[in-house]
Amino acid sequence: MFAVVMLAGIYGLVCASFFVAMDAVDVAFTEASIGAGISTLLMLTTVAMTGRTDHEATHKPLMAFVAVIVTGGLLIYGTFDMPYFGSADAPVHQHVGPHYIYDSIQEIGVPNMVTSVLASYRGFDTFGEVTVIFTAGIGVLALLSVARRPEDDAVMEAINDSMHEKHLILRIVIKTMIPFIVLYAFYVQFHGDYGPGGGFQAGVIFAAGIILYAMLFGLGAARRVITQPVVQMLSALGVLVYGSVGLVSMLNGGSFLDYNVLAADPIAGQHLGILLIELGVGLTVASVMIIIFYSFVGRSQFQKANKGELL
Amino acid sequence: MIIAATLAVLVVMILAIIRAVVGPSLYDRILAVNMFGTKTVLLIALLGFVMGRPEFLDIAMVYALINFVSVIGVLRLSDAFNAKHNGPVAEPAKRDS
Amino acid sequence: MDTVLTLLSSFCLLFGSFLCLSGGVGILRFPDFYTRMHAVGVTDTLAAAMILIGLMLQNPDLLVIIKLMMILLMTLFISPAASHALGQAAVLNKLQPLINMNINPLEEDTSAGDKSSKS
Amino acid sequence: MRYKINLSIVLALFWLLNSGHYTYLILALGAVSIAIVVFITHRMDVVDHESQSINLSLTAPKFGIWLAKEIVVANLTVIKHIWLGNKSISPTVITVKASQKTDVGKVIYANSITLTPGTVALGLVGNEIMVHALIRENIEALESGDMDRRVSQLENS
Repeated sequence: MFAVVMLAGIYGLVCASFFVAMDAVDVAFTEASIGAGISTLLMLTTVAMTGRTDHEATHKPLMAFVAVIVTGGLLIYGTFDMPYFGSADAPVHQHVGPHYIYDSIQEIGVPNMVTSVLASYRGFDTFGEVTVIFTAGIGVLALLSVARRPEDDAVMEAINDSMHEKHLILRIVIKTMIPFIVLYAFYVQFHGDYGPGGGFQAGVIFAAGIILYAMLFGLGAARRVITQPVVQMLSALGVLVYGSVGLVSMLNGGSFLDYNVLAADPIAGQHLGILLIELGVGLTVASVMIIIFYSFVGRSQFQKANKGELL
Repeated sequence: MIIAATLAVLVVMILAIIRAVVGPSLYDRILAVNMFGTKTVLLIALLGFVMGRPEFLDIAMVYALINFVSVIGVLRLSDAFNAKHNGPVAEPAKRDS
Repeated sequence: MDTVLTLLSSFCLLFGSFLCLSGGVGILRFPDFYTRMHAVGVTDTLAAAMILIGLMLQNPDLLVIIKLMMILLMTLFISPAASHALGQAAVLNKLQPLINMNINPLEEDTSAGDKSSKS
Repeated sequence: MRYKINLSIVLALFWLLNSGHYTYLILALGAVSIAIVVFITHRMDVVDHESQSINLSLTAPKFGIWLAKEIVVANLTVIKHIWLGNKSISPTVITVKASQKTDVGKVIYANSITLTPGTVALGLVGNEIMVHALIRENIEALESGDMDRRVSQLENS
């Protein structure tokens, strides 16, 4: 099982390199942080919760393999109907693509086209995505959150102390790294207009910083730094910020999420709108990631505590 | 030259994957994945130059960070798995002189 | 001046590629986990440094050079910590190192192979 | 407090060097971000003498250059042995003493050992570092204590 998860992590890395090769920087960025980093970790925690060895397979692996081959073959056959890669008369290049590419600088005033498409032209879709993430956070909370007892915390404290002593090198290196990781998250957040980056990636990097801290100093310590109620509130706040930007633009006489009316000058309005909604996205993503991590790890520690085999 | 370096890094990545698949121990795999990650950082930096878009470097930097986080995470969790077998630190072999 | 820079950068890149490839061969060729760590160490330190320096010499843009330097510093800062953590975990879980195999061939049978932690 | 100010300065440099966009808006956002980061790290309690091992002293650059030279030499040795094959290596595990007084010093020493290929620090307990070496010559170089002395110098000055 472990090996499978590791290979999935490698797959994430390969994917991201592939996106880089295809010039899709922002996608690669997201894949790098989410696909290769966080999801590997979460899968591992899941494996830790459910047990490392799988049960005896009850179905025939050969059948599954054949099914996969057939489906894959059909899908590849399906691609024959698609226009050739990079062909100029593909439907993608006929529809709104040229408009986004050629006019976004004048209309939005943001050098990074992906950001303007994501946050402005497709603002509604992104709002939906943020809500999905928020819902996922709520779902995880509903399924996995456990009532914490104070004595558990005390036991965990003891373990974490031993972690410190055992990992002197890691402790010092990580202590030095954490401020830079967190600041880098903010940097990615606010430079989404100019280069690859934006709320999604920033949120994940921020969460990665916190997760790093939690892994070394223990979940209890991380929960004291950023408490559960605060994260829950922040995740809701993110969606709220996003939504309110839309509402304010409606109040100012535009349609929902039409940033042109946010300021006197349409470009400035777009700029402000994108900044704000990216902030909302970042808040939600970061806090939901942290919530998921807290719940997963808290749950597995809870299970272990119940079995009396805490490390 | 950059292309040559890119190819070299790609080859090394394939070698690392082979090691990750072959194993044999869990730590070999983690080592291979870690190496794969650091090579991806290089690859992205190189690709940025091949494409003439040096802002790729931001991604390379995030990679370096995320790679570190996941390796530490994997180790932490595998530590938890193997906790049962945990004993005193293995005796270092004496230098035979 | 330009030709000197180009030459230098080509040299750095080629040397870095060679080091990288050697490390890759090493990770396949060496007999056990601990020795493989050294091969990875090669690709993490000098190979990465050479390739990144080669790239630095190619680009006149100060911002890019600074970013490359940051990546380099970060690699040099992170990689020993990661290797150490990995090695320590392996030791704690009693993965036996292969020791002195060329000096005392009799020991080879007893200490060869990875005894613990099948994945 | 001194550490927090130091940290803020370093973070500000980090931001400025990375950013490349020096408009008022971005600079203001940067300042706010740094404030938040310092606040979070304060709550995490990670800002102290241990986390600021970099600005140790003026001898640090000298040590860096020496270490770089060592790394190059060690790399070439390891490469040679990779191509010579398994017959030429003699993996060994020993423990060496670290004579540094502080934790930071020991960590720098252990990391320097790991950074030079051919030797990897496997464990750091008390002031003993367990080292795995690829070939015997590496061990001898370590046992001569050159690196240990230099790291101690770094710590004292």
